[in-house]
Amino acid sequence: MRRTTVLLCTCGSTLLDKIDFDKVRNELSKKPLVSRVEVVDGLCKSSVVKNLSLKPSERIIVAACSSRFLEAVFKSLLSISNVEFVNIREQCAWACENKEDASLKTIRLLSGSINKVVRIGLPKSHEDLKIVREALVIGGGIAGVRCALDIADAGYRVYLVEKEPSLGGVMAQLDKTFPTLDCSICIEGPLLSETGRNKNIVIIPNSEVVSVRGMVGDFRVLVRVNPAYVDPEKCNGCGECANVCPVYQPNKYDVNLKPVKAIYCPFAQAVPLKYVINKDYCIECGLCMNACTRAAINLEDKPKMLELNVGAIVVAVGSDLFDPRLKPEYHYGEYDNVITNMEFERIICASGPTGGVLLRRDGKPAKRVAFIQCVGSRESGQGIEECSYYCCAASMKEARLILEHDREAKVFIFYNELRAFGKGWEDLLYRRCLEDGIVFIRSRPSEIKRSLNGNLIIVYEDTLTGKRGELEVDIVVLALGFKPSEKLAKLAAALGISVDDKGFIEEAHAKVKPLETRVRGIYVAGTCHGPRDIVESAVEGSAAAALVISLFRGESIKLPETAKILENKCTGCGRCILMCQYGAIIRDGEKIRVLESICNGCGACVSSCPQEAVVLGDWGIEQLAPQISGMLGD
Amino acid sequence: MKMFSIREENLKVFLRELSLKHVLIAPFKRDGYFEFDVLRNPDDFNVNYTNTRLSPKRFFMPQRQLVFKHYPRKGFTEELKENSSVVLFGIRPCDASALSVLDNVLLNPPHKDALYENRRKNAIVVSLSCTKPMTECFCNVFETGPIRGTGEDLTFTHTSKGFVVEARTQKGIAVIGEFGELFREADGEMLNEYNKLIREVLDEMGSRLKVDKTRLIGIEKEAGEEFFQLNAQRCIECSLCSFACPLCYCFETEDYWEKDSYVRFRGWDTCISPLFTKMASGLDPRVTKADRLCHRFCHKLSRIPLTFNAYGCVGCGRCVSLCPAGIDIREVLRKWG
Amino acid sequence: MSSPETELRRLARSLLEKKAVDLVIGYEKSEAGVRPCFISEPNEAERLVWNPDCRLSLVRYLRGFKEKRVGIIVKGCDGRAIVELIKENQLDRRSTFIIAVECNGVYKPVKYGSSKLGRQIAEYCEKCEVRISPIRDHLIKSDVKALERPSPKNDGEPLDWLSLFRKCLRCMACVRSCPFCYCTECSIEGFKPALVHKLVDPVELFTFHLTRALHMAGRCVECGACESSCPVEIPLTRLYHELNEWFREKYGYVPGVNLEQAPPPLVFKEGEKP
Amino acid sequence: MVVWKPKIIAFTCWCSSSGVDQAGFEGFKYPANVLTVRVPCSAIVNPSLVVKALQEGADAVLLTACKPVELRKIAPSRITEARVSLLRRLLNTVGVEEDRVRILWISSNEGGIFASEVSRIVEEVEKLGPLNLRGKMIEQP
Repeated sequence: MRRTTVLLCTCGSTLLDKIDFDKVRNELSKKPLVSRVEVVDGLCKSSVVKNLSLKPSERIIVAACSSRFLEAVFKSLLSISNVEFVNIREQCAWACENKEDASLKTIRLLSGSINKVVRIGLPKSHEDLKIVREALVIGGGIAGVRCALDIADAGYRVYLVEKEPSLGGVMAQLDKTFPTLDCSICIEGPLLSETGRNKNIVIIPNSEVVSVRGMVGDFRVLVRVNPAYVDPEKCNGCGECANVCPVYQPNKYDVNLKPVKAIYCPFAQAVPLKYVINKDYCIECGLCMNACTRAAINLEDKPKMLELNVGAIVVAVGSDLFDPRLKPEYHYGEYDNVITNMEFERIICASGPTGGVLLRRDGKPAKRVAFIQCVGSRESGQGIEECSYYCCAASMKEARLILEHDREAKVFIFYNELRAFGKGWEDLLYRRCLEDGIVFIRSRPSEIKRSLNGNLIIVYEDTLTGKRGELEVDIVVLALGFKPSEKLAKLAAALGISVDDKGFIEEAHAKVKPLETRVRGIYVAGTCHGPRDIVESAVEGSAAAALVISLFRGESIKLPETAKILENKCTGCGRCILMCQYGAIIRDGEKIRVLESICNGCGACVSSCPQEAVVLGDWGIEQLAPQISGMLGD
Repeated sequence: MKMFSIREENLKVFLRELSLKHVLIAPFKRDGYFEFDVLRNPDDFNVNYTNTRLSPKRFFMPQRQLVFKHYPRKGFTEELKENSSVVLFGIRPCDASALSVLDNVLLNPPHKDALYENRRKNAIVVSLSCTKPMTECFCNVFETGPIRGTGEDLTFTHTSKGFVVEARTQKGIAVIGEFGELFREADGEMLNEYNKLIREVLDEMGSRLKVDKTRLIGIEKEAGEEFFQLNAQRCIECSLCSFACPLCYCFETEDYWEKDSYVRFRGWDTCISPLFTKMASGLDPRVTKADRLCHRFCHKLSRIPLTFNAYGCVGCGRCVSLCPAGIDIREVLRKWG
Repeated sequence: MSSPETELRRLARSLLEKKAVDLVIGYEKSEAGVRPCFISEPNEAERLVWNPDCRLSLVRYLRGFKEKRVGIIVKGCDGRAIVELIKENQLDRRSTFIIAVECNGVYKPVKYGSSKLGRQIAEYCEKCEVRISPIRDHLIKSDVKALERPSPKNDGEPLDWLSLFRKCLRCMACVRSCPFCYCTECSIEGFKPALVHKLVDPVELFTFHLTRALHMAGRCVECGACESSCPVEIPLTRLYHELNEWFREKYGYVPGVNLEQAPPPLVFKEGEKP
Repeated sequence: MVVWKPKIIAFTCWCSSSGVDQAGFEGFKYPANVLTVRVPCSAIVNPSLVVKALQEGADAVLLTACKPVELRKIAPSRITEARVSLLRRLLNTVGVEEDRVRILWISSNEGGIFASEVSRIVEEVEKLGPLNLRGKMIEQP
């Protein structure tokens, strides 16, 4: 029979005048199943514990201070699983009025624990998970690229899945970055090519994640690689094919403002620098095939499915922007000169459709430009209710770019609250804007009208003065807020992670686990979990990489206790599914299954099962009911 | 044995006297039906009671009783408390006969059941004959009623002129002696009425069910019979038939520990339960419901008779009436008897 | 117009003849009243009866015939039980042919030693609002008028439940007759003596009945199978009804009336008053 | 004469259990007849266990849990809240005072609240008197 030992700690003899240890020892010795009762001094000292010569098979009840202090001592010294901790210091000695009460309470609590510990089975053989030390980063924007590079630099293989033909994301489309007005692609370009060169990074462009199985340390990810119709192994990016291609298409990279051939490379700094064919426009004339000296083009290319086995996943897919058509009062898409800030970035960029000259659509130079802030953010109904973070700084940057190109230009910014909180935003952006004579008007304009000469008239009420006004300008730039796409929700569903009420990916905990999701081993970085700027996205990319690396550094993962379903008992009624707030229990055919990587171990399922077919550690009725009986049995 | 009589109005006096000297248990109405319990007020007793819904076996074989305690540092203590003498008044002859079968099974050396004996040895069983048997009753089949059973110390029979009292055992005679002033010898007129009553009631019951008991021994061979399969479909495996039965005596034990001792309890079990014959190895000689149902009838109608020379059924009709699924032992009797 | 019983027999016969079902579960006459019967031959259909003694819910028998196509005769409450069982993934709707019979209430059972005179409608039928199964393949209308329902009595008057529990024998008839007690290991049967011991300690009857009530809460369709099987006549349905009321008040959920309505998770939304 | 003192079982979740520790640490005294059962989360407490505790002789049962608003969308203690409400309805029906089962919102740093709430509850339970289910279930009236 397994022995049951009770260890009573006097806490450096300080508890001797609070608890009558002799009485406790006598009472406990009378109990069935108790083989040994020891009163010792200082169980927190490892030498004291070692002297007790406890055996791994023993059931041990430790009556001492809070288990938060002692658990570690016992776990590190002994491989004993059946240890029950009873807090006789904080909960008895220190909380009771007198010695008699404290002793009685000690006896009662211990009687309960004795009853409980004998109901705990033999130590379970804890099978640790082996980790696949390879990571998947979904999304090749700045967050994803930064993350992939950091993981790769630590020596682990990274798969970088990007839905577009090239890495780069939004940052690659920007002209300059705020607040320093550095050239955007000049900063990102080197990072991209470093990523392309890195031996540990496998870039998978034109691809999307379809489904994920498995759990932390061992995910199986199914990726669909869409056809590029050009073999990337053979293509050397010479561009001969594009030269002969007779068809033009709008370039997505240039926000559809500049034409490009149907076989194209999105931009000069693209990584990988390979050509692809847009089948929506290709007429399959075959000219490119003739031109290609390396026979890289295959018009019959089919989508391929790829299964990746990775230990961790970082989601850095970014976010969409608000669709300004939803605000009819601004007439976007109807009035040519109402443009979005992304379109503005391409127009003002030297490599853009106008070669960097700000022109109206009718070709006249734009002399008066207005920015309208918070389009699709900070309002209920359309868009998102929160601040989109980047747009005040972005519009101020863009305003200054206009003045850099044309000192005579007049720029107006319609704002609600100007938020210039980042490093250098106040001095390098806002102050300089004021110095440059950019006009800030506190207003959310009610309408944009068009005059006969094609000029735009902004109708607004200045909320500082209360005066209504109309302002005639050449171009209106709408500063769009973030808006998570439906695609993001689909991806989240495939990954098993949750999205918040705005549609962004939800963190495991907003404060202390900001980059972890509800699925262990899946992390999030960048704008897909809320509005951010480039800096924050890069920070999060690096931070997520650090989490992945620390996961990979460990030998194996100690999973927290999760619920388990006893299949021979389970009837499949599904009450546990109904109860689980984490969505960690699913119906899998006839069976019910716990997704261990999602389970948080709260036990709502355990108590919902009428026949205790769900178990979680030693917290079932089988253990707790005897514990209560023991406590009350006097 | 000798026949006595007691006047109707003296019955209450007798009961009051009895309750002063003994623990008097008698049926009285509670929540709409009659149940045995300690009779504190003799006025609660109604001569025209119908038989109790639950059998009186629980006074000798409680549903759960302590067998022993074991203290870690002291050893065993057997829990045989001396019981004060119990008088079970107003038991029906069928239930009294069931007690005699139980005596046969449980008090036969060498397998004497000390716990049963302890409760049974001082008990006095006084029956009151059924003059209006219920529709479920078939005690005539096993000759366990309706007027006289086999386990009583005294048999009271209600006639128009009072009660005819038959002393059946020495214990019974002693009771008559104890309360001599209330009893007198039965006169001829009363005995005539008594004998007529016996005939009438037996005739009435005999017309309901006639069984050739000698053939019942053969049921065992019919175990695979469709009859049991059909009834097994119906059976919901509650243990009501066994719990209500006045002589189902199967028990099980349960050991556990309490505050300062290990304890063993024993209590009623039922062969209808799928766990009854299930062994730790997983082997179960009676896997199907039909097996178990057949076993129940075989045991009562063929095995107990072969071993103890008495039938395991006394025809009280409780299982017939209470079974939620309408399984009826009378069908078995008709089919094989 | 033919009586429900005749219609029932005709339907059962044709179902069996057409081999639309393997088996019809219904009621037949027995010496002591009415009992469940299982009919697989067309000519046996004549045994079927329908009267106010057909009280035991037949739904609990369905789990014994998972592999077969079963025709089952259901009252309103039994139909509700089927609805709940489908929601709990215990029943294949496609292999069950539901013969709904309009129910006008059933009689309280006459048990050993109680008077047979003056048959009374069962108490739970007095409260019943669903007399026809909400889910059905065939409906048989009743030709008799509803049993007289005395105006609900005793409702305000609380019962002494503890003394009712005290009478309990723990024979498990309530559990065994219940359509919803399909657990492989009943937690209150005492296999693992954590909540209640195998041998009944009278004080544990409190835990036994309260646990059962908690397990029935929001599921019980108040068919009265437990109550009518109980040898000591504990009005369990009334207890479970009280908890169903809680579910109705908090979540607007009534078990068994709507197949589309998922059972509510036992959670209070933020701001809701417990 | 032995003065009757109510026995109270308190199921404490991980967080509130460290709140209870804090109460002792800060020197708050509260009645010794409150016995704590530590569980990972209040949602794991099967209502049957509460019933069992009453049956075994507890005069009242407390469940201490994290207040739901502290958490975000996910709050298993809301399950506890609903269960306690259901259980109180049940107890009320069978004639046991519903105030014998309560939920207390205690987080890790609310030891003081625990001590004062528990003291108040003990007083209230003293007013209710002993539950004595064993007596009610076994002895005849």
